[in-house]
Amino acid sequence: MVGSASGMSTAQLRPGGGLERWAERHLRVLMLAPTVIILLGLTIFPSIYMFYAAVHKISPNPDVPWDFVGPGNFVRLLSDQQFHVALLNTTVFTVLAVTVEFLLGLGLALLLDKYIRRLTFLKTMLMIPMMLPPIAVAITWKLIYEPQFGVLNEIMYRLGLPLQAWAGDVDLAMFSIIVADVWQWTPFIFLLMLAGLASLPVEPYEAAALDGASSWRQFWDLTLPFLKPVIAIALLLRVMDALRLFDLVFILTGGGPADRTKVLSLYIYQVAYRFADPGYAAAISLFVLFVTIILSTWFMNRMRLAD
Amino acid sequence: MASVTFKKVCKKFGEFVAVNNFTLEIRDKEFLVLLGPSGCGKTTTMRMVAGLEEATSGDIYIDADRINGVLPKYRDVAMVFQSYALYPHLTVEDNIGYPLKIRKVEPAERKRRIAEVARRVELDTMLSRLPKELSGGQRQRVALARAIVRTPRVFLMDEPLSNLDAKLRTQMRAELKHLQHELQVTTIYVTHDQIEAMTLAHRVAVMNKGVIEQLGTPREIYNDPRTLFVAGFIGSPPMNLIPGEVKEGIFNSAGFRVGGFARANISRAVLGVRPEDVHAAPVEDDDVNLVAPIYSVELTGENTLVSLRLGGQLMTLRADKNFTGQIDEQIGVKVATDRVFLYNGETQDRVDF
Amino acid sequence: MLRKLFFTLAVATSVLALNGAAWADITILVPSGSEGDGLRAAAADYAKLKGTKVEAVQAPYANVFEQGANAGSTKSGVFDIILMDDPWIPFFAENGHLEDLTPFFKSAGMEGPDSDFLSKSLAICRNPYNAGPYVCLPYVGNAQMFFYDAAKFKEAGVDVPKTWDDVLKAGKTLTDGGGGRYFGYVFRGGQGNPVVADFMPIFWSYGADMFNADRTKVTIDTPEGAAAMKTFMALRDISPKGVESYNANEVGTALAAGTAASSINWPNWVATFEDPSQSKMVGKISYSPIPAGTKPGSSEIGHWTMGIMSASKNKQEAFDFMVWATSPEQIKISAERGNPPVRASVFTDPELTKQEKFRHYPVLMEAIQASTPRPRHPKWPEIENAFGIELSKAVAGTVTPEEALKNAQDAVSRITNIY
Amino acid sequence: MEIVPKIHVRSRLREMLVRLTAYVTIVVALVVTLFPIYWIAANSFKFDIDIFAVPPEWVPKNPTLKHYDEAFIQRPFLRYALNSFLVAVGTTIVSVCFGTMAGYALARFSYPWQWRRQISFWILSTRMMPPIVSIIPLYLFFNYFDMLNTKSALIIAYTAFNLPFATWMMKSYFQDLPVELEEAAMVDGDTRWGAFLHVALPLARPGLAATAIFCLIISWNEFLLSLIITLTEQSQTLPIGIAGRVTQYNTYWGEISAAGFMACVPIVVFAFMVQKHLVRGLSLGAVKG
Repeated sequence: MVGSASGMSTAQLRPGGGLERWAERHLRVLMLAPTVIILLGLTIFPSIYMFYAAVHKISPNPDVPWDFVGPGNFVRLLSDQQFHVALLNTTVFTVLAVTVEFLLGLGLALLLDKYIRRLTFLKTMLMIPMMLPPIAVAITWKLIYEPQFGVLNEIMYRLGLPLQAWAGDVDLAMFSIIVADVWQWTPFIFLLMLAGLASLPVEPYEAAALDGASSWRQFWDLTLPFLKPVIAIALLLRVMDALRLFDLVFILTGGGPADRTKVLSLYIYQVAYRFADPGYAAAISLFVLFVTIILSTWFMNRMRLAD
Repeated sequence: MASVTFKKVCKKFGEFVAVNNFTLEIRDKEFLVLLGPSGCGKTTTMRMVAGLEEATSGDIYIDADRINGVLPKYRDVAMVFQSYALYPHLTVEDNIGYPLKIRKVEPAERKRRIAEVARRVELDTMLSRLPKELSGGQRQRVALARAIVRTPRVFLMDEPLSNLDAKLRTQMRAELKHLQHELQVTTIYVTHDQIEAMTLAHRVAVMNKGVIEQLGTPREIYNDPRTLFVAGFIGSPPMNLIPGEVKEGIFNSAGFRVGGFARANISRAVLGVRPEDVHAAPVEDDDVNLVAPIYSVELTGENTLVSLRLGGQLMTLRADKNFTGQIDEQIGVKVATDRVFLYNGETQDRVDF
Repeated sequence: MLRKLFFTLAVATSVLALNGAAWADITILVPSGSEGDGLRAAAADYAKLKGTKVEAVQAPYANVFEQGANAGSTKSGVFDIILMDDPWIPFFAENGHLEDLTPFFKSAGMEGPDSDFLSKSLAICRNPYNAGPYVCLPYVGNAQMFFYDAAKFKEAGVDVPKTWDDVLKAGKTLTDGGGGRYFGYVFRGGQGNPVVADFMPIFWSYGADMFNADRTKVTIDTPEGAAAMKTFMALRDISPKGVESYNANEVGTALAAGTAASSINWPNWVATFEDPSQSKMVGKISYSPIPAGTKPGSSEIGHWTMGIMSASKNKQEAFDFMVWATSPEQIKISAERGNPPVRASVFTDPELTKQEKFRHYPVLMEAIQASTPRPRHPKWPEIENAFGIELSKAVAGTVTPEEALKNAQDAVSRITNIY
Repeated sequence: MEIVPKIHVRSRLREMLVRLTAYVTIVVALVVTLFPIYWIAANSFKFDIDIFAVPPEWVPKNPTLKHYDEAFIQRPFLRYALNSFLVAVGTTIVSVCFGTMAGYALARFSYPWQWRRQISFWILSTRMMPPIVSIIPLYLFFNYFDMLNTKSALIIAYTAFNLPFATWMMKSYFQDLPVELEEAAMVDGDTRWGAFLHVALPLARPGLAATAIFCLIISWNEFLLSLIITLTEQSQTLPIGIAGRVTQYNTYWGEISAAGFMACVPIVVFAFMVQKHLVRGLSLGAVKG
């Protein structure tokens, strides 16, 4: 009827050109291939290099051949106190910073969701910190923490509290780094949580309200389970980034005072470039990579993130 | 226009066999309904025609052309999805015109045909709206319009009415039937709703577990259900299926006795009888098949559905709307013996005499 | 949409392709600071003069060593010349990253650098120290000086601080009277290079050194070392809270803003102290050589020197440039651009010394001539790091000074394999 | 009869309290969030001496553009910004293009032997490699191909970190889009690829926007890789330029503040441009992980 004039209603079972057919057949491979090839290229080569380097003693002198030391570099990890310190600091930083960011981000999202859902502008304002170059963040906070001229000590002074050295104080240095990191990355968690909350279904809440569940129970029984996948991915991304913290420490404290803020990336950087010992640096890196992958595999399987 | 033929088609998803050795010929201009419960393979069968799934083995033809492995775009079929699958980012006009645009139909011609189709489905005033601004029934019409804007060789409809409310569904059902009649396009229609199947189809293929249980006109299916599954699936309220035993040609189940099965002996038998073929009778009649207490009485308007307790289960009969029996009252039952079906409980097949 | 994306992609790639690396005739790695800026300006002059394109690659100071070492150990010829902080020279020289300059001098008909260079400046350019062949030429002549607010010191009863005891005495008075907002002394306590750089002069003032003369012993944990440490801790006590993270900048700012009375620092700060847009203390800061301990004070030398990378493909051109850039005329121009010279003739050039901003030149020259280099060792960066950690711990008070010295002794022994 | 209004009043009071808390929190959060940014901006307009004033100058008393002149006229910060821009845009385009295709493939197609799951996991796990780990081999690699100090090298290196993220985000987004739409397009006469282009991509626009802004942020701000790979102002990016103003003897706070502040501006502007997609683009993307 309608299409009688078009001439396309007649048999058209020509299977298309050979190329089109081939492309369609192999689309699942073709679409995945660029990514897989790029990532293979960019990870396989470094990985092989790393494994190879980790079992050698590499002199900074390019004319000295690499000296095979077997597991020597890994054995060194056991007795290297600086490595232990860095491992401990990284762990402390990751656990504390991510926990605080998560609690703050989730809390703010729960409290404010209803009130700023439509205030996109305000939301974006609150997102700004995570968009800034960490290097600029580090420098800003360095100025704020500055013991003599910094804003923070001025506030302490006005409030009649004892002045602190912040990033320069043994006990407060890690805390200062964490505060700067929390300032920058809580918005990220906040954003993800808002996104999660925005997609919550309404009905279960109405049902729960009718059943007389308190807000607390609703949060515990509904919101949290619904948000679980978002929370999981947020935590995973944050932990992965926290483990590789570099810029903040590099600028704010340089690892001091008294080694209290020396984190693994900084230590690897020092070993590889300052001490020009890439073999040992590769061994540390492998260790870090290994731990990260084990942890995240466990986490992703538990949270069923790869499905 | 076109016939669709399945020859020994199988579809496996991993270990799971969705469609098993499926053979069927759908005639030109026929309205064929694939009916079955969810997971019976009816949608998979249809999607194989569309080219959205590939058959694991066997052949599918449209007319004389084998279409296995042919890209969907070259099959010249149109499909209406259960969720309508309207493109949310396109207006009604662009949604309807999409198949034409893909086929590079001239804009002027495209416009003309969109307008024509839109008028036909009464959407001509809504062309510039987005799908989210339409009601459910209107969306359904857009989906329909998109399918008919080009005249495909085959229409495929995947439960197109299931998202509508009851009243709209009845109305759209009629429109669909009329439309198909007018367009004269071979149509495959998938549904789990036996009323839709009965009302729309030229022929119904009842599917279960990947195979066709019975193929026939709605009347054949209703009057002559060949398997236990078909018997139970078709009809509302469903056919009474009473398990029991046949001894010496007499079916017996908890005091319910029906004779006339020659001299057969079946230890696990199921007797089927439709509620309208069961009649209430005074208790004292000699030839009642059963005397039992009334479990419930439901007036539907044109008649009364009466349920009786029979052993551990219920038996339903359709009585006159003026039926006056009370719950727990004893009542006699007569079945129309020429309208009962006996099934072998083991093979699930009908036992004929 | 995707078509647009691909179009953009194509444009972007072509822009990038057009922007591929175009290397100059000579490439020099310099830190991005005043010394880098100076050499950059000189490079531009040289290009104009000789038509040789010289590019100064500026890396952040904290990354220059890493960049150089990376290029050296991968035999990458990206840099022809590297401007090095002097303690790095042994590392680069002994790992074969630097070219021996002797043949170049020979073919130019020279014995070596002329004697107008300060002898201490030349000494560090030879590897081993003051004995081996030249591997680089000095360009920026730095040595630490002692900066103090003479008026405040006078108030506190010390006219001219000659010894660390003087500094301590005046400093304590000033800190006690400062109410937590003014301090008698301030130093670089930041872990790593900073704290080591500010401790070494004190260390030497008490007759201590890191190794004994023939390098058979590490001599950190000695009575001399302990005496230096004692003074260092006393200085810490009169310094502001937070020196644990201070670098040259914080120390200089403290003096410029008038919140601290004295410090060791690099001479570059003279210009800042005398610039009214950056300083409240214009004309009020005095300079002197490093105060004495039990021995005469010795400044720490901190020169920037130019060496030729072994992997360079333009060594002769590089050498010609270096000779040109370190000639008396060029060193003078460099001095005018704010980098301390390395030549006696420039230090004493009346055209310069009569200017206010060069009034510290006599003191600086004296400081350089009385300076000590940081221990020459190819593993200096690692030694500095280990020593820096222990000093930082001592400053922060997480270990006692005695433990710090002992740990430092152990750590340095382990790194250098000298027990 | 008495109890009902009582409950009513109490819950209204509570609602008001919650509302008040929320508004106070918003104000506090805004102040805490924006103050450091204000502070860096304020400092960029002060003379050096005023940056260190005690007590601090909350508002610049003698505003000056000196540091902007120093950074953007006298020093090549404009050039750094251009480099950052090209690298960020290049990385984003490459990552989003390929990541979208890969994400789509992983969301829609089936692969034998659980490969879908394995590949998904592997792609995400490549993001776990600390950048510090791959720097030496990348340096060797780029040195070998004579690509050190090129923007292309930076784009390649950044792609390694952004591609997994983009793939993952887009995969989640496509998984949440109903597959029928693409099937409808195919039955309507499109190829699978056509259905992806004409139907899936336009619908994934919020996801694309959110992914793009994350890629932009990450590559605009990256420091460590750029520190090693780039050498001259031909390819050095803004963070390197900023770090370069922390010199051995001095830290040029004014210039750093000016450059740091200007480094924030483009990203923030872009964020405001795509803000409506930001939460939406993530909401679908993140919820199902």
